[in-house]
Amino acid sequence: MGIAEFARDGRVVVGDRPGAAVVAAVSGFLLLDLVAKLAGTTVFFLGTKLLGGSLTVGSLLSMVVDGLLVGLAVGLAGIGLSMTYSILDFANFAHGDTVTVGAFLGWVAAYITAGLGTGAPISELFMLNSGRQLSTVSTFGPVLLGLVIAGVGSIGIVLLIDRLTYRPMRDTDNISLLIASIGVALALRYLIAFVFGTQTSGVASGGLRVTVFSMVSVTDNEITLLVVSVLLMLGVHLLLQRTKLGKAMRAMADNEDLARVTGIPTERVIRLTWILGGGLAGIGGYLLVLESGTIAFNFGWILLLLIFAAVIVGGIGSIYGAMAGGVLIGLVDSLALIWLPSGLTRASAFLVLIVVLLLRPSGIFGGVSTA
Amino acid sequence: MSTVDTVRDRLDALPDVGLVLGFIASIWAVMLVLAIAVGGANWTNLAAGFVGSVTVLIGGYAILALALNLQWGYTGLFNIGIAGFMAVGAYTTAVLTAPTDPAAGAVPGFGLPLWFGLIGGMVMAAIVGGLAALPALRLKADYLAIVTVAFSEIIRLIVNWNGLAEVSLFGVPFGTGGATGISFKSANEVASTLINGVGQPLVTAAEGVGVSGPNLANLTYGILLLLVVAASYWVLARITNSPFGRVLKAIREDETVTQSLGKDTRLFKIKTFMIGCALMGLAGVLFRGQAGYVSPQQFRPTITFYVFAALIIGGSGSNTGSIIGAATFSGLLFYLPARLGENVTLGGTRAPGNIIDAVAGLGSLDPLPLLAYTISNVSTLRFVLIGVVLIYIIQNQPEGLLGHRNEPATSVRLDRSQSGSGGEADE
Amino acid sequence: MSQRATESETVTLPNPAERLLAIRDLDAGYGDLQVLSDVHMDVADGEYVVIVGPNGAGKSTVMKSVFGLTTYMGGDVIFDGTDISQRNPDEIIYEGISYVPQTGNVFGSLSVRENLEMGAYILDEVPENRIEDVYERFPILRERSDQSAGTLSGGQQQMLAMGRALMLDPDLLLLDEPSAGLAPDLVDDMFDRIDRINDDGTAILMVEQNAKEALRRCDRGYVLVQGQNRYEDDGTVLLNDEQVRQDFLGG
Amino acid sequence: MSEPDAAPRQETAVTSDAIESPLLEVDGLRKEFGGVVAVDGATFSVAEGSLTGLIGPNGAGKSTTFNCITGIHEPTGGRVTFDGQNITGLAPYTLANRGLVRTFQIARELSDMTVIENVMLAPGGQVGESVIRSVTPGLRGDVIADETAVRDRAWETLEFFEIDHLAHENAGNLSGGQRKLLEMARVLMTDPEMILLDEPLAGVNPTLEEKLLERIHELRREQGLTFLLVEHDMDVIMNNCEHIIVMHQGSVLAEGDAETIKSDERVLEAYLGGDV
Amino acid sequence: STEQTGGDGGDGGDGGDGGMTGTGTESGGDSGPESPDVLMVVGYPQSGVQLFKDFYADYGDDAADILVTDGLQDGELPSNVGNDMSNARGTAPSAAGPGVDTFTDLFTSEFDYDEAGVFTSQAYDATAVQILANVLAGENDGQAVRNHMRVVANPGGDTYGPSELPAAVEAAAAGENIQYEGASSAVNFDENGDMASAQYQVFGFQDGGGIESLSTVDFNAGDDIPQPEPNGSGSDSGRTIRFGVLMPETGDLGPLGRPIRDGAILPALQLEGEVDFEFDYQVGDTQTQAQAGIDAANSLVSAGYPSITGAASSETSIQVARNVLIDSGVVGCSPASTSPTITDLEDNDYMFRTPPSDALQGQVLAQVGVDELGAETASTLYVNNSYGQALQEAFAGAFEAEGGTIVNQVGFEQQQSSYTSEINSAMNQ
Ligand SMILES: Nc1ncnc2c1ncn2[C@@H]1O[C@H](COP(=O)(O)OP(=O)(O)OP(=O)(O)O)[C@@H](O)[C@H]1O
Ligand SMILES: Nc1ncnc2c1ncn2[C@@H]1O[C@H](COP(=O)(O)OP(=O)(O)OP(=O)(O)O)[C@@H](O)[C@H]1O
Ligand SMILES: CC(C)C[C@H](N)C(=O)O
Ligand SMILES: [Mg+2]
Ligand SMILES: [Mg+2]
Repeated sequence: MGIAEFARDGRVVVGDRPGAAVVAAVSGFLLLDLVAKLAGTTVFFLGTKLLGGSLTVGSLLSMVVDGLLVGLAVGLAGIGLSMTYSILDFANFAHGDTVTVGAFLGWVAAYITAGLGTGAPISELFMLNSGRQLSTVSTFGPVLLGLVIAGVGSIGIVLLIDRLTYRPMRDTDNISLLIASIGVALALRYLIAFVFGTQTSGVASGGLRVTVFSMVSVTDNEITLLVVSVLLMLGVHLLLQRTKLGKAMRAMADNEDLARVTGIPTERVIRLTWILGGGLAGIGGYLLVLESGTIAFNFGWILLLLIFAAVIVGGIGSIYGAMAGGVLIGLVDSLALIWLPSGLTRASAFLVLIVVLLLRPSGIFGGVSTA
Repeated sequence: MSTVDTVRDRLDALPDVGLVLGFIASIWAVMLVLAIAVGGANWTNLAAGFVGSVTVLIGGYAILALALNLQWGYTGLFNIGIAGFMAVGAYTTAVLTAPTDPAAGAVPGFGLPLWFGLIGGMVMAAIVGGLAALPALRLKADYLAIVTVAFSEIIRLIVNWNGLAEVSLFGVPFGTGGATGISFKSANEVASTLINGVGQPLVTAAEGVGVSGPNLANLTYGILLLLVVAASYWVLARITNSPFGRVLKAIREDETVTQSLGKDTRLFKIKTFMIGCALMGLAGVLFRGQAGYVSPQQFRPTITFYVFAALIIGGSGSNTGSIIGAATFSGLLFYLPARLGENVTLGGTRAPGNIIDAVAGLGSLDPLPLLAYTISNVSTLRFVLIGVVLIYIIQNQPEGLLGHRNEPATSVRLDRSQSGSGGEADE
Repeated sequence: MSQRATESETVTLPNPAERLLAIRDLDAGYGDLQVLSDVHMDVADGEYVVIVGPNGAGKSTVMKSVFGLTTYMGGDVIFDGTDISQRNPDEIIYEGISYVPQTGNVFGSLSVRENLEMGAYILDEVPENRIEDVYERFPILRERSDQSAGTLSGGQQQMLAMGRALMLDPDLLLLDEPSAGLAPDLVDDMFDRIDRINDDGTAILMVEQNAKEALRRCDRGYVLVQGQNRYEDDGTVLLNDEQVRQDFLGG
Repeated sequence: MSEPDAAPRQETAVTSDAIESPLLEVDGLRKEFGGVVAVDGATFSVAEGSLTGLIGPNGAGKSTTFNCITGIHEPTGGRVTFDGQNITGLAPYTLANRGLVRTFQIARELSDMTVIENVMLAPGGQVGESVIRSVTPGLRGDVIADETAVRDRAWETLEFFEIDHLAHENAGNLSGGQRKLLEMARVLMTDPEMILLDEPLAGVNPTLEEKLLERIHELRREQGLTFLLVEHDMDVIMNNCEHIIVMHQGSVLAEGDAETIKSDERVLEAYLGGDV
Repeated sequence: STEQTGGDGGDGGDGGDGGMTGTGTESGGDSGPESPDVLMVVGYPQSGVQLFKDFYADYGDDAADILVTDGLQDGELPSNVGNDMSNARGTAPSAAGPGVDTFTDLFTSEFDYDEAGVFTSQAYDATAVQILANVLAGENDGQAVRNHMRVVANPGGDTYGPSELPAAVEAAAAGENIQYEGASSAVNFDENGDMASAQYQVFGFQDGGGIESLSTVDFNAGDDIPQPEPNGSGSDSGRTIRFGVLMPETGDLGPLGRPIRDGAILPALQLEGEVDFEFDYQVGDTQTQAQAGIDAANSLVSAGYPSITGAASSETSIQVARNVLIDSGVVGCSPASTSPTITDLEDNDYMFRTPPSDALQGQVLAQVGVDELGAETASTLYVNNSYGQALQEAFAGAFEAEGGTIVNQVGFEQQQSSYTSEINSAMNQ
């Protein structure tokens, strides 16, 4: 029952005040260092460099923009993970590969529409030896269509997987579901590899570069990512706020039998969860590819850990949490470069995850309900 | 009745040791048949190669699955950072035993003897495991999972980092080798020494039937690894079939209750974590470091999930099942398809470079290109197979092949003792 | 004298169609485990029926079976003339049955108010007046309306569960040990309240370990033992039956 | 870290110096959850060898008090003394090893373990709980001897609670009442000095209920065990407890024997609702 | 302000004075971070796609010139990146053997390629030499093949090129000492198993895809070339000649590895039916990872192949040699591994290679940077393995020796999802 959790919670908070203090101290130091770096001063103490160095505002901004963009897409994909995590009560390890599937479906669609009638060979339409690079500005239609197909397609796939895999095991415990999802992840990932090969293909590149404040430059594709993900997040927020769906989802997450007894059509709620989660994952994947420009059979899998980090840092079950967590993790991943060698920036994102979990096991937004 | 049921019934009838040996022997038999089928005149050598490789795989995965079974199957500690703990063990051993004067371009180590390195690796893995566990243990199952996997990635990224590739401490140079990895005195050499010393007549005999030296060494190594498996099994069986094991099970069920009954559960969990991680560290070096070389790529998180697959197929909660699962996974699902794909040829049809070209053949009613493409991609498709098997097992037989045997955790029989009190019979 | 179930088989059971709820030859359990065998039970329109029996007899299982939460193994559950034995749990509430389970009867992470809103999930609008009614009945719930239900005390949770079930105006109310964990004044209060609900025309099927009180108040009672009907009769008759007292009511 | 002793002492309605040889003393205990004050300066003591009742309206803070005493929650303030030693905020396992155990209001069986495993888990200081002893060849003999004894005691206990026929059943398959029995059986196996029982009888069939109460009295007589019992069934409380503590809104409202309590105006008003 | 990418950026503002901000307060006149004139990138194609995409997305065409090496000589790179990469120059060992034309014809007619890619001719030579050594040795034994590698390749005996390969096989079968002169070079192994001479080409990326060779640079190490005598007896006809091929068919080097693999099996395809021998070869995929390479090599060794053409990436070749080949006495001949480390490998003479060492390529590259691009400052961005580390060091050394300044040296891991942070470090941003 809840008692134990609360007990632990209580102890954690008390016991870790010193931990929180350490974290605050470290962040304070880093901030000070950042300011020093921006000012271009170096502070020496007893002959060793204490803090400072040099860093331009421009490069700081461009790191921020990079982190923000990746973070938004990760957050978008994270919403789905967060929802299935809290409602179906299992950590879905196939989520990363759903992201991949959505991206592939979307991009194939975009390629086919862009390539139809241009006499491009079929293999090119399937991105197998692409020579084309799409961008929002130069090929608006195909990119938009791809976006839609990425969402719709991954919804279809996810529903199919639910039907075949998870639905027969509705009554089993969450760890079994998690394991099944590992199976799904393997199967999906290597089916994609079988069809599309294991190479990394370049499929998109910015058609237009805009320089903001004459310091940071962003491409049209990056702007698309920004706009679409913000719009979608707003949409999800409204959907859950304005309908009973949000509450029904939480009720289900809590106690499924009771939810059914109350008349909540649990199967339908589960389906809606998959639809929302799968669709956002697919679109998130599609947008990430639009931004990074390359696609590979395992990119979602590699991303999964970051998505988990985002969701957990934000607090499982909270949609704002997933968004905020995504942005936070994206920023950490990108800004860590100010202090760390590039080989270790990813490690710092994971470190943040661990620290957050230890200090606030329920995440930054944990416990704050969404709908 | 499902196929799994029938298989399970058969398995149930055997005593555990016979069961395990019989199972491994039948995998060997499969390899032998394959070798004869594709090897031609060369078949003895090929068979030795196949059997040797499969045995090493089985041994490696068995140790890992046993360790995971202690942590997860018994205690419910959902550790998906196996790769990281393997890396700690492997790298510690490597750094301790790598020669002080390495070949050009390689990293120096401390040049200590192998046994010392192995123990050091296990101890280090246990310590790091304990450290990872200490803060993480108060988290609920899947949070622990995420922390451990993040932890293992951090470990991998750190050993991969160039900054530690070669450092020097008090003037003694050593390092991880960064992305390049590190070469060290391999356990494999023990096998080689063995067969070149005592086993010399064996070598001669083997060469007589066409088995090459390397293959014989590999086979010997595999068998040595199985001995390590046997030892681990023995230790773990005694740990789990005891009041200690009972507390572990109780922790898995409900930690607060276990605490209220007077058990210092954190201590139990940390101990369990350390024992399991020590074994994972050992497997890290004996299995991934077989060739005397470890590099960061060997410790990607995927290996962790393979160990999970192995344990689930065998049945989590059962030590015997762990080994059977490891054998099934590594021998039948992982190794066999790859060898099959390599050795099946379609009379000269060259595999098309991509699926479109392969499918294009179907248009002209020629299935060969697609078939050739499929065969040439068997090593990709086997993972699809593994995924599907995993789903099938968890849906239909969540206890795996042997998990249903989940023996009571105790060192005695639990029936009412005859001489016991009361004499009240069952209703 | 109360009837033995075995004897009652010779007595013709009332025609199911005339009963609000009629359970006939019900076999049910969990997975492979059969718990109930050939259980029969009737609740007439507006009737107040109580099930008593030892721990593990299968009382809760009967309740769950009506709501389709067990593994169905045979027999019929007829409500208002239609067979609902194989129906999905989330459809049954539309028939006019509400249910308060014995355990896990609140949504722990939802607030008290949200729990009540969930009680009216199948309505299009949140019926504010009914929430008010519940708050009137259990003032502590109003006080705690934003607290998450999982942190309520045992008794408070019991009240909330009851309140949730009353959000709709059911024809039949299934109550599994509603007085367990309640303070004595509230126990009486709860029984009174159930009486009143019953007086308003809602039929009640209730499991109680507080058997004496329950049997005193109900119309009819069933004694269930090892998954089978053992006795059935008017509440007061059972209450006064020496054998029943001895075996099930603690003398 | 909060220092429990430093917390402000709450004025309580009743002082408890009446009890001569208290085994458990609770002094100014306080527990807040966010804004909710669940326990508000509760002060009482429990005499050694007694069966003391703890009653009070729903939400009075009884379970929370239990949780604070047994280390499940860290109290916000106040002091708990057991057997003359300050035990405030100690971990549950430490308390259990000192002889203070509890049952849970909502039974918490270890569902994937058999009933007998559940019961055998309980005894403290089992030899085989050490890894070294379990594994090392020469030392395992002790483990087995110890286990045999534990097993035999487990069977006796199961027989008493009439769940021996379920010994090899997974505990998760028990009915609500059976789980409560298991919970009691398990706690007795720890060889406690004092047991805190949180509504152990709710949902237990009346016939069995009487047997359980009998057993509780027997344990007091024969082994000198002390019990603190939360229960809403007033008959049980009034007929069995020689000392009764009434909690209300987090603090102690009244204390005394059955007669005193029954005639206490405030108690009648706050809890018993007039008729008893 | 906006601008269309891919535009020619004619302002040529690639000098060191284009710093946007950088009003540092430190003394010494060093005014804040400045981006280098040229960015030297050592990497492999798959990572390269991502890396250059990130580069052009953030910096456009004008921020710096690019120098690449053999690992990025992939004609598809610009189209995959989505930029014509006209600001890039590269160097790579070239095919300069007497038989290069024959090889190119054979290669393009047998396989579906438009041109012979980088290292394909070296692969052809590697296999050809192994086959000849095997035939001359008369048995499928690693040690015997090793002992005849130099006999068939180095001066001494009649000279044969790719077009006369069948004849060379017959001669070897008869036990003759022969000299094979290959497609990539004369193929003379020094005592380390390295090539005695080398030619590099300077290349650029062509507009509609493909590689454009701009010039070549020759080196002649002029080392002593050992000329051992045969002690094998040659082969009876009908023997099966066995060899393995170990190549990155997938992974980072996949796009280059597949043509190289094809080059490596070409001799067998060419000889089948022409000579009285059977050929049995098997391809193992290294996935451009050392460990996978070791696994695949083990598999080839246990299947009994006496010699292997491979691996491609230096990292894999080194680990495979150290951990598999040397212990099991199997010959490895890499057609592509260029790391200087391989020269000094304690390999018991089991490791050979047909391309030259990168000790030379670093110099060529530095020259291109200084002379052709007029760079004064450079940063390096290198794949973090034996190949990348060594080559960037060689370049940095040579560049500084020519009077240039190295700004930053940044390593990166293969196949990451983003290289923005590495690029920012290298560009000093
Ligand atoms: N989820 C379950 N899975 C398996 N068996 C169960 C389950 N729930 C109950 N049982 C078994 O079914 C039988 C009847 O249980 P049920 O809960 O119906 O009893 P009950 O009469 O309500 O008892 P109580 O008065 O103790 O609540 C018991 O023997 C119990 O072991
Ligand atoms: N974790 C918590 N968070 C917030 N409030 C809580 C928490 N736990 C308990 N409370 C509140 O503290 C008060 C005391 O609860 P407690 O469970 O101790 O009552 P109780 O006396 O045991 O009641 P009952 O007889 O109904 O079980 C209640 O009002 C409850 O809502
Ligand atoms: C295929 C080549 C690009 C390999 C590269 N020359 C290396 O040594 O790693
Ligand atoms: Mg019940
Ligand atoms: Mg309580």
